[in-house]
Amino acid sequence: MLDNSPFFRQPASVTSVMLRVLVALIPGTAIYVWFFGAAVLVQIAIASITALAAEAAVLRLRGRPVWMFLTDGSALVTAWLIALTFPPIAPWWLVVLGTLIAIVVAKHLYGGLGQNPFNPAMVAFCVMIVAYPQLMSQWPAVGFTDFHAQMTAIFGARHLDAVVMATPLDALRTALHTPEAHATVAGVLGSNATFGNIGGKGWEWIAVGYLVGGLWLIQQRIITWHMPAAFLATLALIAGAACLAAPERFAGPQFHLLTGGAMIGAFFIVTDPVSGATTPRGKLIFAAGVALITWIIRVFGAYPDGIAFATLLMNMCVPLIDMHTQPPVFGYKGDKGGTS
Amino acid sequence: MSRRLFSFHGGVKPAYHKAPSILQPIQAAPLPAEFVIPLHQSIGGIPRPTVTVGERVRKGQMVGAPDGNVTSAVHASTSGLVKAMEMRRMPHTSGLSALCVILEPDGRDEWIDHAPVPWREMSPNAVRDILRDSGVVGLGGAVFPSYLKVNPGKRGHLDTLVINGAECEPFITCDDMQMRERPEGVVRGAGILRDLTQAARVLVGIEDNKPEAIAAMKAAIERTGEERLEVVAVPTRYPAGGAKQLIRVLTGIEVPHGKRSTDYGVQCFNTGTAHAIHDALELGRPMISRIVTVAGNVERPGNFEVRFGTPMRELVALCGPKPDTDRLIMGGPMMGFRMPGDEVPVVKATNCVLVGSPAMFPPPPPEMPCIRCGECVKACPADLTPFEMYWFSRAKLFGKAQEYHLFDCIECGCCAYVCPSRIPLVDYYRFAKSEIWAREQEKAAADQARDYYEFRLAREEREKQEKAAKLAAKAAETKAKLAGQATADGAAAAEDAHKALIASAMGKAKTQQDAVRPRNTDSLTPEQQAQVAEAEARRTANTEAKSDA
Amino acid sequence: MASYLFIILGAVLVNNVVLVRILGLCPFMGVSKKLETAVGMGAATTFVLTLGCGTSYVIDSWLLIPNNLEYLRTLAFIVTIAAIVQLTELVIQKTSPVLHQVLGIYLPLITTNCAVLGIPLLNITQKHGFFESLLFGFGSSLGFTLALVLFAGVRERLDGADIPKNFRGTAIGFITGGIMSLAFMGFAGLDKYK
Amino acid sequence: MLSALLVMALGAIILGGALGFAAVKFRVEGDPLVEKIDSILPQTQCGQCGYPGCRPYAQAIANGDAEINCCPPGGEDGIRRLADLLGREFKPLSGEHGIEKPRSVAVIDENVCIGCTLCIQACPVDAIVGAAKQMHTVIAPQCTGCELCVEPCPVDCIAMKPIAETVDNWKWKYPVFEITPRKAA
Repeated sequence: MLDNSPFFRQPASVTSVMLRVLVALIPGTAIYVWFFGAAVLVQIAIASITALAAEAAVLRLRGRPVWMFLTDGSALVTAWLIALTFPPIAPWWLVVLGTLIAIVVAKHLYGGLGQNPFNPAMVAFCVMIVAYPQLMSQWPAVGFTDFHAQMTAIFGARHLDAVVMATPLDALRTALHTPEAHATVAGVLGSNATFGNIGGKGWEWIAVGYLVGGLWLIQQRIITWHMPAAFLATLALIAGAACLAAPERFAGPQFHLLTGGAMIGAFFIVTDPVSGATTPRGKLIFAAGVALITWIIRVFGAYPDGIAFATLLMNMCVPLIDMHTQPPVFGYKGDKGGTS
Repeated sequence: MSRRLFSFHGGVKPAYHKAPSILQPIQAAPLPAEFVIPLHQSIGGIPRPTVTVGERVRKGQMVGAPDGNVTSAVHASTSGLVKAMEMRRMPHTSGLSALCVILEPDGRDEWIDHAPVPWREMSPNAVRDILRDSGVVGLGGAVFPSYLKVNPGKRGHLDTLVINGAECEPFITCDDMQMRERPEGVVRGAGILRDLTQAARVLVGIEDNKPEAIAAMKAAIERTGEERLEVVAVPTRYPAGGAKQLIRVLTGIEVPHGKRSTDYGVQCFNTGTAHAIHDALELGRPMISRIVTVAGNVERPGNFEVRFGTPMRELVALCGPKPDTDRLIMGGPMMGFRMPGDEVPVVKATNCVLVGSPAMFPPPPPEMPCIRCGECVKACPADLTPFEMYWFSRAKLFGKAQEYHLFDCIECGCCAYVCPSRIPLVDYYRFAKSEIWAREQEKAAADQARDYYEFRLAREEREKQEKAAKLAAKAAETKAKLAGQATADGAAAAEDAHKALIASAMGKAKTQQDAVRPRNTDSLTPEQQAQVAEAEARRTANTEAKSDA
Repeated sequence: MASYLFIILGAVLVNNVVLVRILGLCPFMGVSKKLETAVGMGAATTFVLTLGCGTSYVIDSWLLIPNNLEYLRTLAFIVTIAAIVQLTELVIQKTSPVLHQVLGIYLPLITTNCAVLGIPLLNITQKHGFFESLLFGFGSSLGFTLALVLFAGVRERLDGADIPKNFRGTAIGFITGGIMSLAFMGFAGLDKYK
Repeated sequence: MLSALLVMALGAIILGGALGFAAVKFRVEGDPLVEKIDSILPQTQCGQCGYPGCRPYAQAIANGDAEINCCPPGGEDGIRRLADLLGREFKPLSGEHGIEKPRSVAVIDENVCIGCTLCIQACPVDAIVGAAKQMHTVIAPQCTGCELCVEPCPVDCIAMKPIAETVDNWKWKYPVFEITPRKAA
């Protein structure tokens, strides 16, 4: 029986942390549903059920207490992130497969909650976009909220070519990467229906939703300001500098910040404490690194968005970052390298 | 009068629960049926018993004499009969036993002869010896022998002497009550410490949730007229009463782990220790009691002046424990230790006996895995990364845990207090620390064994060589002898051969002489014998004369 | 100048020798249990590979091609590399016995590290000049070191993780390597964008 | 064909020369690794590993002649640290060399001892004092618990006693919990 000091504990639990993360996702999700239809909610349901079932199965297989870990909420957070980053009209099996990979491979093979070195949702995203690049980059056109058609897309076999569109990031990249088109950023952004006023039609408002939720998380002291700030600032700085240097080739910071997964990434993906850096300096380095790689992949790479790859790449560096950014301990703050 | 205060990182603000135990004044705990006085009550060597079973002792008589460099004496808590010296359960989490003096009070409570110590006229070393023999140890909980700390350090003087009256742990009010009721003793003791350590100033740090104690101490300073003494209210935040944290708050100095604070010009004593030093020097009384808070699951919590060796059961009985009581905790809820039973004695480290019940301290909820949320990092007053230390301690990768400064951890419990996964982090650190210590001891033992073994090998080798040398010498001798015989007629060494020749010739002559000597010399009369002797002497003389010639 | 930078960056990130080309997996799995040895192995491989690329270029263009002996390439390269590895081993044994012991079998195995033969051969097929060969060799071995060090860092942390019994050790190592490889696929296409 | 042979021969000569030079230049004297291995071994000098003492065993490990799991007094922990140092796989203690026992010290029954000095000669660390026909005794803190003295004693007066746990050498236990949530009773 455990009975040593401290005998007192603050009432806090992993469940409450995870639940508050879910709450913070609500504004962004709501706006997402507004623009892309109830299919988003269906995907969340598919991912959540798969995640919980997979979690329960693995826990049972490993002989761990099922109920305790099922109710910690971490699987739900992973499931929501998968549902929100996968296309809303992705076939159901894509989401199920992704969630299984996230929960079984990326999380439980490493020992489960708290032990995975890689962000499970992002592992799922990367596996899926490498395996099914086509399916993973088909978004419904903004405002296409016909529930029946969406359901056919998710559960049926028919494709919805007429209403499928690339994301703004994807469209811009494809246009710029096609040498014959002689496209410029301004030209592409002005011409295409996908692009809204700032970041892409609808997308900018979703980003604002995530921003609101994220700020609330900071206020709740679930996450610290370091990661979102470093991520957004780095992304804005690089994009801004590139845009100033060659405005016809590089989109500006407002586009990069308000489109794709930048906001959900800044507040909900890079801030994952398990797979991210944990020291204050480490957090800044980590998030800045993710932003840099994201921008590189977005602009020069072959994939529509780089946040997932960038997160995994920086996840790898976390042990080294943490090791080398340990703050000085009590009594050694004055002297440099005072680690005895 | 506002002093610039510093802040330490982290800390928590638990519910304090101090109010119930300060309603009553300090009471003297009655004499128990028997005292169980453990010999080992302080850090360092185990005192040597100085009494025998059946001996009558008086109150304050030394029962355990200091033994070794770091050690402290132990005294009889009252007058009475030494009933036994035996192993009794210690107030220690392990529940193991150690040697105790069992004292049966005679009820007379007679003091040994004692008188104030003229410490001002004595050399510092003599004063330290008195403190050691008076059994004064730190009463804040660490029970480090105080005489070793009453030391101005390498520089010959201290900048700041800190008197720790912060008392940051929930429930505990013994220092608070002592400062309220007996501030003069504390202030005088602080004055003595100031003079002994040559401190430029003395700061008494008291958490600002004890305004009465602050007022009482200020008044006492005015009354006693002690100089360079100042009471400083420090913000209430656990663990402000940690020695290092309080030094940091009052002076801004951080004393790293493993360094002497005197090297940084500061030293820290608990208020209770200051009072005990006052008693030891100004009254000449050894330390036989202390103030103990009894709080928690009792009807009438309060503070008691308790003699060491009083079983906790009898102390708790004074306060009316509630029926659902299931445990006693020595110390506070953050750093205290669960007692193996209620018969264990109050010792010098006992600042509080916390009575617990399942309702009061519910069994911890199941431990979840660490999610690296960083709450513990925010709470750690030693600026550590607790979850990394936990991660490696749990996996028994002790080297790695040490790389994350495991030994800088003061086990304050803040990390475990805030952990959303409810991990008993401190248990892992204690486990890792004691494993590492055990390993270091094993390593030292192994190194020593290697030395012994190598010495033995060297010795055996030497003995072998010596034996061989002896044998060789003997062999050479025999060889020489043999060689000598063999070369008797040889001309290799002419002179030697000549001498040998003479020797052998003489030998031959002797045999011949012996042969020609008359054999009728047996059974002679004394006269004949005398004649023979005369003749022999003549012959010898003749022979000598001949050979001389 | 920029093209040289692209050779190095391309070799380190885009076509990382371990994670994208999947060459040299034995040391990647074998010597990545501790960060310290990973750094040592990385340094040794960097030395061998850079030197090997230079030497093999020299041998190829001065000895083999003039004599129409291209068919001896693999043989000649292997022999040269083996000699360089032997040399490195002797030097390491002298300078750092513990590293030598820890690298153990993997040090002589640099000889059979496919990366060490693969990169010089890639140099030939990609028609790199002498300096480019050196840079490519250096960049590739940097990529190898990077992958090895990152992997070792992750594995050191995994030492403390509660990994299911059947997956401990090499199994989870391969899974981790797979995820790392997946992440490096994110750089795909970067080298086409010059 | 000839040129191929020539080229390969030339290469062989140059490389062989370089290697030969290096072998002489970088010759390693002694083996510092033995020291490191020896410092992990428990120095009981008990010989259970089959080597006459800890250092010979260390030497054998360094040479690759011995497995790392032959030292019962060092236990699992010792094997783990050896595996760590040498980069070898951890192996459980090999049964043929003995089993891991709690640390013990030898105790001589002083009523039975006849003073034969055989145990004194057997003790590798000189932890037994006494003289011929005099009673012997063990210096407990010096005793490594190797048991080498038990066998030679003609009257079987030496026993191994595990070191008792005291308040001072007590160790905090590894925190173990019930994983399943407790039912409210």
